[in-house]
Amino acid sequence: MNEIQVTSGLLLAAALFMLGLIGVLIRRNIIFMLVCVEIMLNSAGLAFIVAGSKWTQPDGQVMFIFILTMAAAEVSVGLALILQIHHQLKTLDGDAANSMRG
Amino acid sequence: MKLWLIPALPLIGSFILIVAGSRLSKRMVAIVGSGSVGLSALITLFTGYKFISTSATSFHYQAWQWMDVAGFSPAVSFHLDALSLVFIFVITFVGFLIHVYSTEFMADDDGYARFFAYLNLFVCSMLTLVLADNFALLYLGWEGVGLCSYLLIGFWYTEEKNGYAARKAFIVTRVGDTALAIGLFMLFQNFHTLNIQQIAAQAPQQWAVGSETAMVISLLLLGGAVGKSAQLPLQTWLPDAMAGPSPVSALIHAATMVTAGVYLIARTHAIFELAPDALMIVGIIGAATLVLAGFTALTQFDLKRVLAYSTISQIGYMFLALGVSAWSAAIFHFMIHAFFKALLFLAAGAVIMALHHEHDMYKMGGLKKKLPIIYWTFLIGASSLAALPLVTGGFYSKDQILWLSLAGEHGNIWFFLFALLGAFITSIYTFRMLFLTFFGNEKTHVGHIPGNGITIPLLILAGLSTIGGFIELPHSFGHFTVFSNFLNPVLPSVSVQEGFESIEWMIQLIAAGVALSGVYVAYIFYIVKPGLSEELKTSAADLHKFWFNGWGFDSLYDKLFVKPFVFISDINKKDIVDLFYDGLVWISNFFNRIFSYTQSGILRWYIMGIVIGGILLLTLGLIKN
Amino acid sequence: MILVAFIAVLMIGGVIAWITSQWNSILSRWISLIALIVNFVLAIFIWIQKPTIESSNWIVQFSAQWIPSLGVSFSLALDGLSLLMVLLTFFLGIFAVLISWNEIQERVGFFHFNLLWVLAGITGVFITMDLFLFYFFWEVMLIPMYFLIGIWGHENRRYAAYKFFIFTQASGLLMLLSILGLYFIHGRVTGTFTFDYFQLLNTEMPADVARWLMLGFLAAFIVKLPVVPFHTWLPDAHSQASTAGSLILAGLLLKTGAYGLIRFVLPLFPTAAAELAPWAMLFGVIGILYGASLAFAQTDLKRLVAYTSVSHMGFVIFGVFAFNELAMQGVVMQMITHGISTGALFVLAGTIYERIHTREITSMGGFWNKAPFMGTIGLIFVLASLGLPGLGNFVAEFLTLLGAWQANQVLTIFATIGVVAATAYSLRIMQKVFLGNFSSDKIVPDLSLREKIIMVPLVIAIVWLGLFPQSVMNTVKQMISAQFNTEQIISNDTENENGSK
Amino acid sequence: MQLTFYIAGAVAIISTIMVITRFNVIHALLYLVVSFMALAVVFFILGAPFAAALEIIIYAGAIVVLIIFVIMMLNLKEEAVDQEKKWLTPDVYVGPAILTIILLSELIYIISLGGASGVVGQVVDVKDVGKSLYGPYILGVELSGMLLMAGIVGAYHLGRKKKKVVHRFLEKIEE
Amino acid sequence: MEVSKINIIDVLPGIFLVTASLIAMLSIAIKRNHKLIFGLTTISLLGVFVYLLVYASNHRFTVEPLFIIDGFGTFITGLIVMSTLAISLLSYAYFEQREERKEEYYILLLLATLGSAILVISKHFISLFLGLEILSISLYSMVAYLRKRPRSDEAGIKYLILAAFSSAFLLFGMALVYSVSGSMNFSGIADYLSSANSLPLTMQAGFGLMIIGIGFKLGVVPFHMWTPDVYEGAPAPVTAFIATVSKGGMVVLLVRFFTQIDGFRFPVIVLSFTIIAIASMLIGNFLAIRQNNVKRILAYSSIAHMGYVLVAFLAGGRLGVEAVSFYLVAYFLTNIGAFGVVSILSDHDRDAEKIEDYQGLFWRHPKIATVFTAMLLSLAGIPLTAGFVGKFYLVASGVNTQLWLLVFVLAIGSVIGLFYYIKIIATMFDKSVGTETLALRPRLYLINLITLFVLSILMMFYGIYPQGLIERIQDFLK
Repeated sequence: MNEIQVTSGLLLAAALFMLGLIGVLIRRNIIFMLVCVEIMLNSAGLAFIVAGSKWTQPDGQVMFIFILTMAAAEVSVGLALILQIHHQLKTLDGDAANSMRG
Repeated sequence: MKLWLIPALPLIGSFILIVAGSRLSKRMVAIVGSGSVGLSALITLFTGYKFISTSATSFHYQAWQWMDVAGFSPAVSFHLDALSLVFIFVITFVGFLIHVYSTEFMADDDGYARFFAYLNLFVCSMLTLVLADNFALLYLGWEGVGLCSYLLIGFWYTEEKNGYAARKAFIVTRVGDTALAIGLFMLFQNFHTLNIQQIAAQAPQQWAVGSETAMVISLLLLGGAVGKSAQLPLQTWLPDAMAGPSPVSALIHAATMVTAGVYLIARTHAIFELAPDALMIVGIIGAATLVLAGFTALTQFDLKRVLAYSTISQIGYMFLALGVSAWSAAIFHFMIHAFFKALLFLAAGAVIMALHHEHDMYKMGGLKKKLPIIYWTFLIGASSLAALPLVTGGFYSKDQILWLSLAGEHGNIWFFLFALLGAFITSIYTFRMLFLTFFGNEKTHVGHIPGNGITIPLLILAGLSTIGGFIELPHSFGHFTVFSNFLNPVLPSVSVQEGFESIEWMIQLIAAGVALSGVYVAYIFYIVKPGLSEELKTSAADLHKFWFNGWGFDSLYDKLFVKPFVFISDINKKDIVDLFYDGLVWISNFFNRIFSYTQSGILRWYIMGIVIGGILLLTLGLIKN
Repeated sequence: MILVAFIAVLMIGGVIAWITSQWNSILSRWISLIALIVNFVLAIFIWIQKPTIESSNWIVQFSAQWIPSLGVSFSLALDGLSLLMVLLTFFLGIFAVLISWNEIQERVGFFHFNLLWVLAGITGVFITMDLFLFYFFWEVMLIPMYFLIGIWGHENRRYAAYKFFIFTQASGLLMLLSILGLYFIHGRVTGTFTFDYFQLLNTEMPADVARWLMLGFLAAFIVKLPVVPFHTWLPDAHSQASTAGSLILAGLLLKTGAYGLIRFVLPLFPTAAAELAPWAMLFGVIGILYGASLAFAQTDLKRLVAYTSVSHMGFVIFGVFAFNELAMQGVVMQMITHGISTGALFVLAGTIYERIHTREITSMGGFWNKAPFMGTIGLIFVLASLGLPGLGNFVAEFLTLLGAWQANQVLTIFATIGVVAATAYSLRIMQKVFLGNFSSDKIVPDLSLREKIIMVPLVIAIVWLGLFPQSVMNTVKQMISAQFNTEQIISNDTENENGSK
Repeated sequence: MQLTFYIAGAVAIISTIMVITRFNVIHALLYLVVSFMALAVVFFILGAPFAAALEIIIYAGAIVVLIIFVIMMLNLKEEAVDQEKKWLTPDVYVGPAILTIILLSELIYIISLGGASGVVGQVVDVKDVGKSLYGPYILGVELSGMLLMAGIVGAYHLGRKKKKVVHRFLEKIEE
Repeated sequence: MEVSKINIIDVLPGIFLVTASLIAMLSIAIKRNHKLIFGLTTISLLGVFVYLLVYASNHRFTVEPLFIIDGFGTFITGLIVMSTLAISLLSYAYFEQREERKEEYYILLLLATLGSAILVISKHFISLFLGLEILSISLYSMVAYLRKRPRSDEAGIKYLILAAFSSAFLLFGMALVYSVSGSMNFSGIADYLSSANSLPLTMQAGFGLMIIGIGFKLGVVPFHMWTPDVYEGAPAPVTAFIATVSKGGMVVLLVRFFTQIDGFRFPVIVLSFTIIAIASMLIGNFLAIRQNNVKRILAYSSIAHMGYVLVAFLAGGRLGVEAVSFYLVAYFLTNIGAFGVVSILSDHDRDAEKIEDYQGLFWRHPKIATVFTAMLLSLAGIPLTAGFVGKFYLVASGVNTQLWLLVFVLAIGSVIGLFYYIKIIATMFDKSVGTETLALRPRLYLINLITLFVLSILMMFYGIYPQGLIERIQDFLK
């Protein structure tokens, strides 16, 4: 009974994913949103590693690395944008950025 | 064979007047207008002579094939037999006389050319109607005369009420025409042709007497006839039609067009004879109409309206005659009626013109001296209308109807009594009219003294309405039957019920007595004791009003058909169906608003949307699995 | 090739007219006039020269590859019906150009471009024998028509144009679905995927499928026709369009619906159509009476005339679904005569509008006094509209009713009552516009020479059709009797009986 | 082994909960680092030591630091924390929380029943990963380079200091 | 496994794009020159296209394990490259009028194109993901490229958060699929599925989550909400890019993935897509009818159009793929044309997005108005335009597989769509007011006009004579 079930790993990933999701939903601060999206991406990476581990393939980890890359790139662009927005609107309120609607 | 020229000449005349009328001088217009009809009349004479001299049963001429579709192949072709000969004779001659009359009567009118154009077109249509060898062409003429009637009633179009009268005439007759059209559809369905002769020949073979189809078709044809001839229940248009110029009333609304119904029934007598019940209805309609219209005529004060109601009443006689299968009697009365009624209308027109368009009889009077020729001719016409015995044409024609309504094979005592009552009323209102107009004191100054153009046609017509009666004399009077013999190849003669031959002279005596007593009553009321009629009027005011308004038919129809139609049309002016499509637009906009609400521009909202979408997708998967 | 020429002349003419208008707007008028006259003469030429129509239905045929991979060909053919419709198109087209001679003063080139392209689309609809191409032309005619209404229309043009466009498009899409359904069913059954009309005839399919497919076609046609309750685009479009637009709408565009019924619905789905017949006839009658009632209530002259169209077109669907040769001949006649008479009434309304700048009949009256020529013309077309014998419309309506009587007597009675209603609304035009007292504050000159040139041929045409309709009927006879083989036998019998004249 | 996994998992979950509920961004980020580290442990247990290392180096090291840099650049003050307090009210989070719980329970149901059974824990070491990366997935690596380039170019363009920022802002107010 | 020489030739288009972007970046480092970069971009794009034109064939081969290069992919790659070329032609004038630094845009444009091109040839989750992310990350910056505009930033951050968010879903879904199937290769998944009797629940959930990611990129309901905001905020040429290249790439991927795994065996998936398609067609159109911002109208219309495409996608089969291909061509041409008009009319202050900006356009700039009219009519699916044939094709494929409900909704959607297309057209032809007092004073560049002209000619040509293109597509799909 020292083995870890795949389902446990996936459930952990799912739980983290949902926490990230709830974070995106409830936080109005754009930085928080960005962070929570990172959590979601990370948990997706966890899921890949669980799956890769199940099949004893390196592919899961490879995917995780690419996710990592993407997360880094995304965060950098996102932060640059946040800087911009802070300059423009003097706030980081996601709800405030609603000049386009209808 | 110049048959086609008879209708074509007036048509050409009309065409010339329409196209070039405004550029022609009045003289030229008169020449073209009356000349074309005159020529037509001449050709009619010539044709009639040839017809009689060759003792042919019919002449036939086909101008061209009108249509030819799937067995429906009416041609523009004319068929002349004794019946149509009588009709074209009356149409062209009376028509010509009225044209001549009009050249003077209308001389001061702006629409001189237009008037003659319409009149010519009318003559053409009427001739087409009676000469048509098939029902389709007959229908063309039928509608054509309706059109001309419309145009001529509304001739003085600047008066709005004339336009309405014209429209009423057209629409009411069209109701009848609809019935006629449906009758034609049924005829075609049964015979696969609309050729009148073929149908007449086939009908007795195809149907037994009393056949239901024959009955229905007869009634539908009757519907057409009733509309055109202003019989119950479609009589309401004719009095209003008096809005037209007097020659129009004379020609169209007295002499010719309104008798088209009589012609139609006579023409299709083969079908009607297969449907005795329908014939009975014809008779009933005739009897009822003649009495109803007579009573109404009693109460009118407008000279022309009296004549209009009298026309309705007289056509009622014709219908009565048709109803008892007294075909030639009906046609005989038609002819005589055409003469004297045209005469009366023309004379009345002359009176009205002389009195500056005064229509009210109570404002006339004493014209006997001022307008002697008019008076005398009017007197002749009136006597004929009242059927004063022996010397008037009307006596002979009406007497025959009275006699056959009792003694004819389909006759009965009720018809006779109605006819008798009608005759009595007729002579009352006729002489009331005469007394009021020409006797007593002068109430309006006479302006225009009629010239030759007016008097000569009057004289000729007076002559005709006197002499005309002598071509058909009853048994008791020498039994001279040129007219019915002449018509015999087309219209079967009527057989008299047994036992009645002997009392014919009695009937004649009664009829003569009734007519004369009517004159006497009128004399009492309007010459001897002028106040009496007023008393009567006030004592029975409601009845008077009821009769005056033509037994309330107008208001009844108004409430029953016109008002509801106009009401429904008006409330639905904006088209209720459109609401449905507006509703669709509204729904679209509603959806738009709802969905637009989701596009709030708020980021978290959009994320929520995605999450909800995800939940839905997963739930769907769970449910379906 | 002559069929291609019909379309090409119009399309190219349209483009040239547009281009030349940059320099000279009169020139573009002349160009479009000439293009139409050329086509009209060509069509007349075919009519006169046509080989004996008894031999084959099809007078001229043309076919070329277009999108072979989808089974679409550029296939045109002309039979009697098409020929008549094409003749009518060019005939009315000429007057559409003439009537806009003075009325249209801005964007003349673009106007004529649109005008000619509408006509090209209509011509295409009438002569194409490929369902894809048919749909193609069906839609092609909408856009220019949209512009004709939307740019040169009256005050409420935008709404009207919208409505017109969306109604016709929506129904057209349903037709597209049906066309495709037919295409695939035929393809599955026979293995050849084609849009060719002749091959798609007699496609075997289950009854309920046929019913649905037919409804798709029907949708497009009854909206165009229009049948109540799909008619509400028509009064708006007709009354808001410029005179030429109304003329084309009433005279031609509605006819495409009728044409579609005859050409496609009946031959492609004979049994399904037969099942539907009583209902279709019922809707025809409703249309006749409802349109008449609405026409009677209108005070806008063009709107009034528009509703008369609804009423008159009721006869078309009524007759089409009577399923016999008589009614069908009546329908064809109705298409032509309605085109002429209603077109003429719209032209008349346009000329009146040019004079007094209103379409309200309450502010008209007594025009006969000042403009007797106009009055006479008006009278003639009013009479045509109420179905007076001697004018073309009578022949049409009489034949339709006569034929329909054999199919359904109760409904025919009601349809015939519609004629009375027609009298009521038609005479109302006469009464309100030409009769009555002339109010002196308006200047109403009589028709000008140009307007006479438009009106007189129309009058001649309507009278000619009323008195000598046989030449027209002969043209379509072959086509119609091919559709009603069974009826032919009956009619032969009666012809023998009638023949002895 | 199993116990370690569950403990690490629990730490990850708890610290993540802390991340999303903190009002102060820096605090949240620190919890985030904890969460990442716990995950690194999980990775290790799952037999992915390379991934575990990267998790710490890149996520906890690079990314979080980057975020902190930006926060410092923005110079967020105490008001920001108050602001966060104001924003995070029950009416904001109840709805989303319910939605998420629905989604989570669905996922839990699916994952626990849905046939992804099996055991994990077999080590796939750096060598295998490296072989795989520079073997079949070499083009992927190249592409990830392009990905980073896009990110860098974008960040460079967007993050460049603007000269007329204040002016623009005022302009916006004037509107 | 070594990368062999033949493989390099196979992926040459990609290498070409990569090189071009690298050179562009280097040249910026040396000297900024808008014209130069622009020229470089267009030439390289043209080069790729010519290469594809000359060497491409319907020969089908794979570059294991990531890519599959077949006729379909090649065709769409060509389409994407040409579209980018057209967009870059339009971009030049657009950015020339703006004071921003312009050069980086082209790097991003090339990279985004690369991402899209990778999407269409990928046969593996990794390449799918990488292609998607290259595309997305380039787009984040492109959307927010005009820093002068607050809306641009707003759109950028919205797009970024949402795209990353949906990417997370996609990734999680892929992970679930991978955990069940043991392969990230499409063919591997297909193998697994063909051996499995039914769809395992986890896998189904994985597909479900993937659909979220894909659906987001396509902008279909209910993942569509970003579309109007991003369309509105992004610079007009970028909007054109998002509307066409970005979505097109995803459509192809979707088709490829689900065709390969034969996902239509599973009613759940079909049902999901059916609901999505219907919702997109209806809601997209409904949203647009009272909209007064042209870019937003086009955004909503694109939602609906993606719904239409899903009809053909669901129809599947050869005809379905043909329909999708043809429709994409028509849709690309039309949308680039439409946004081209928007960008050409924009001045340096703002984009020409208000409907009032188009008031009476026909009387001011008849040529541009005519082009726009043609494009709108094509979107509406009116004959003589490629959009008509495209829609016809879609309906045909739907009818062929008897998706009556879908085609019926398609028809209804098209009708609702007429409302707003016509609204814009009517506004352009309405001469009544506002012709003098115009806020926008765009500078018209010849190059733009020529591009638009060529686009409309092509659009009309394919509308009148689609045979050539159809043959081409059929050729490639063999």
